[in-house]
Amino acid sequence: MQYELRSMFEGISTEGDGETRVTVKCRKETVITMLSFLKKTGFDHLALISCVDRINNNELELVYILSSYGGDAAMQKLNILVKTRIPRENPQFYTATEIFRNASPYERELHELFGIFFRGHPGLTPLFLEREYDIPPFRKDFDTRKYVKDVFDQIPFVDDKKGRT
Amino acid sequence: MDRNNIGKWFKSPGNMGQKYSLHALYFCTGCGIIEIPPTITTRWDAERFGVIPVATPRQANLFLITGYVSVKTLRYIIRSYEQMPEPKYTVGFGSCPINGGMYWDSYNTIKHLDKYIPVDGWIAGCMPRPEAVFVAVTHLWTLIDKGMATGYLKYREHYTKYRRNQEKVLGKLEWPPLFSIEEENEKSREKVAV
Amino acid sequence: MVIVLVLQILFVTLLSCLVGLFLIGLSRKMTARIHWRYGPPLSQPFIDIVKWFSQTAVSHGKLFDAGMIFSLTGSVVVVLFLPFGGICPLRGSGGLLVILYLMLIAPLGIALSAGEAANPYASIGVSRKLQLAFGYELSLLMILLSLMTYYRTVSIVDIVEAQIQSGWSLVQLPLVVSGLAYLLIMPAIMGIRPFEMIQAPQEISSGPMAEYGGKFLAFATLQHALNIYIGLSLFVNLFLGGGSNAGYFLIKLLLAFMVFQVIHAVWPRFRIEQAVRCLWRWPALLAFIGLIIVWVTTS
Amino acid sequence: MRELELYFGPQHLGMVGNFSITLQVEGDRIVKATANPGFLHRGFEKLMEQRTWIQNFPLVCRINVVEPDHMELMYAMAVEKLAGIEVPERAQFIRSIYLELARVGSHLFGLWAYANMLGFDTVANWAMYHRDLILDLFEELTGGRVYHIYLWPGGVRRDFPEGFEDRIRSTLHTIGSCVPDYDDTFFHNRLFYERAHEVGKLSLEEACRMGAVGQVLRATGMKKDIRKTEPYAAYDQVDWEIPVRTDGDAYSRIWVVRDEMIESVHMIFKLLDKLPKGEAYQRIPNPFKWKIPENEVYVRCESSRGELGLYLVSEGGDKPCRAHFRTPSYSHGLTILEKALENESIADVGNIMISLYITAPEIDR
Repeated sequence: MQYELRSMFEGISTEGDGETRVTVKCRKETVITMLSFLKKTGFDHLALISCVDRINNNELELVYILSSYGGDAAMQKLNILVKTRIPRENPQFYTATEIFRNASPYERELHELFGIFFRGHPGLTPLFLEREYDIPPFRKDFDTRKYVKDVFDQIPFVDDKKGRT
Repeated sequence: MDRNNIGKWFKSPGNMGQKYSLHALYFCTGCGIIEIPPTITTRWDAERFGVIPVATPRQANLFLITGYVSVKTLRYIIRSYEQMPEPKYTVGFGSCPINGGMYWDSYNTIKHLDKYIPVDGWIAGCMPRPEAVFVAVTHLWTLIDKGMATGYLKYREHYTKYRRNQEKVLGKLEWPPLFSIEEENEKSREKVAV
Repeated sequence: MVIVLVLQILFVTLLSCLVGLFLIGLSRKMTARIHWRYGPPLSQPFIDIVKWFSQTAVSHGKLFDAGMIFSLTGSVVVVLFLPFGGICPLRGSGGLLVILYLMLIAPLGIALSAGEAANPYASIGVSRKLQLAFGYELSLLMILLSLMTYYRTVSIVDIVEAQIQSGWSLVQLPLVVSGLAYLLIMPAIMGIRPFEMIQAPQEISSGPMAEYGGKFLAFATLQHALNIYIGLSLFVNLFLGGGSNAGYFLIKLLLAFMVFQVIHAVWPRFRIEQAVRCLWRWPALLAFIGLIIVWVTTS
Repeated sequence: MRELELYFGPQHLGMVGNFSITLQVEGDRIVKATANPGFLHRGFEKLMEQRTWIQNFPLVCRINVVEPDHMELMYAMAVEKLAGIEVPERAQFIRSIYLELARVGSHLFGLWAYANMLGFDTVANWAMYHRDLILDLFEELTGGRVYHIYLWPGGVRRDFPEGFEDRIRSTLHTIGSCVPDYDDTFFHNRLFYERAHEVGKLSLEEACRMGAVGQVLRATGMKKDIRKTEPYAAYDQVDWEIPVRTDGDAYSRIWVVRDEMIESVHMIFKLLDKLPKGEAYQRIPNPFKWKIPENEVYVRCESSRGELGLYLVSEGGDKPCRAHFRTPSYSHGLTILEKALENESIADVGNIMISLYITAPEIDR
């Protein structure tokens, strides 16, 4: 499996125990073709789209986790983690909604919590949040404790007779 | 029913009616709702005390805030609370509405519920057991008897302050104020204070 | 004479309200027992009524108030036409046809009132209520026609008296089929399961009641109580021989109610189109057969 | 006919959990449904980055209130994999028994919600009572009714108390003796069939395309269960079957749930018979100074709703760098629900929603 992928795509590196998890690191251009290729090979279940904020490298790491519905026992055991890195400033990426239908809410979530803009997504409307934040809240440089102090703790109690602040 | 209560029934039927028929608004605001089904079904059976869940805020007079309140939920809590007919009672269920509980540093949950709507009683714990609901109900009875469950009156009195707190978190509210807002008075009072 | 009439009217109105509320309380207690629960005290509906009257209420316009009063009045007037044991305030006039006509007023009043509230759930509930009425009205009409043909009278008091002499209608051979049909549409008239889709709190937030609070809810509950009383009382008067006195009548009412309560406790609710289909199939067929049997035997 | 916009929830008696659906309605038919989550968003995964590895245990179980135990398992498994901790065999068995009890409890809760939705109040009350009996077992074992925090990296927090196995058996016998009653009043009821048959139908192909897992997938005819494909705990030590039905509608989903409950109970009996002796936990390093080497891991298990996963990244510190839960309700609630509600009647909104087994806190996290 790993050899096959490495021979088909350029500039990727794979690692993993080969039995249960395989990690594929690739450039951002190849991700969408990689996903559609993997879907054709039988990895047709998109389990998760996640994102890790690598603040030290000033990069965001996108992780697509795929597994298989059909296939034999060995294939069902296998999870493929497709990873790519995009810059942290003004992050943009391509949508996977046309390959996997359930990618849509994941991309909306990442748009909201990490500020990644997915090009070609049918509706990147807010999913969870009601208030607007300067920095998307799941990034590492967003300090929730400071935010709580600045916003929620500043609201006064209605009756001050009890002497609470 | 207690026979000693007959006198009270003649003296203040309204109060006694409020006491023995607390209709709780069914609103799953947080994870505390998991203990409400056991409370109203076979094992604990809250209907013995006249506590039943009802479908719309118009029919309810008890608002159980079950668990943490996120900012998005707060908007609906305020709307539901303002739709309930008076007199109405609010009970915070669980630690989270009291002071944020274990979400004290979360960016999306409000920490003190009583900054936004008046609360008549609290049930601490995560998760409080169903018995705690009954303890809260009996405490609420005592409060109603003594005329101390006056959260709704407080809401009327301090409506300007409550509304201002609500708008600080939610931005401009899209529904008209329930009571009149004393905008100028507040400003002039501030000036005097300065 | 007039004083007696006024007293009778007051007595029957009050007593039917009380009986209806008591039946609601009994229903809650019985359901609780079937659920393995202890249940509320029997006086719980009365406590609720007292509470609702002590609350503030939000009105949504003149029609909102008027519709409620209209509907309650309609129910009270129907009650006055029904014999309560030996007492029937408006015995001389009308009879079954008037009752059939007046029974439509209550749903119409609720429809007017709930329509004014402009709550979408209320309007869905009202449309369900009218559809359900459309479902059972035809069977009810045929059943009443067969009774009227059999006893050759339109007066409900005469029917009760005839039954006192010759035995219950339900056990008289030509009327058995009609009686069965009435038993089948009975839950729909009373609005209990499996025909509870008018309120259906889990689906449409208690439907027409969605915007009622405070005294409006009290009136709506009274109307519901009267509705239960009307459905049961019609059944007892027409098929179970009414009652020579009030006590006997109440016992029959109670027993009939308990039977339906058991059904109410263990059945779910239909979808509205399933309910109408169900009502138009078996009860309507039975009522039609009953009508033919009565027509053949009497002519 | 006029189109109407209808808000179903969050304040609604038919809504289990704080969730909202905006419906475009034409008469009684739903033209378009839009799920509107986020009422329960607390930013768990952000909060987890600010707490140490052990401090996160009280947090993870609160992600899904109906079934906190599988969340604990996920986190414990991920930490074990990252830190390379072995779990003793007895602990594996205890975990399996505990998780299956949790599954039965969660399914009984689902049965309560579904029966309550259709108006089967009696069945709903029974189901809630029987769930309470299971919660009593948990309370004896862990001290908490709802949140247990029982699983631990390296095993479980403490061994079974004396005689606990017999009490599990007798409780399960009590519940099992009521299965005929449930069948008579609910599962074989003609009205249940009428209400649930052909409602919210999904074909196998559609289900796969939209990422269905758990009993939503199994009701469409696919035999897939993580407990079989990638066994964890002690699931590979006993024989059991995956219940499957083929219609893909609400009726078959609820039947799959029923069969799964019975299968779980049988599995608990088998596990109890095979329960080995030995240690129930492995000592872990001092939790205050515990640092886990830089690595990342994706673990998954079968919760009572379907495939549950956790993607956990460590950067070598005493706190996780990033955690992301893959929850089954996510695609059920946001993708499949919108599709399944199209062209259905308003009366069936709650019916479909609960038959898809959606819990709102899992979506929002």
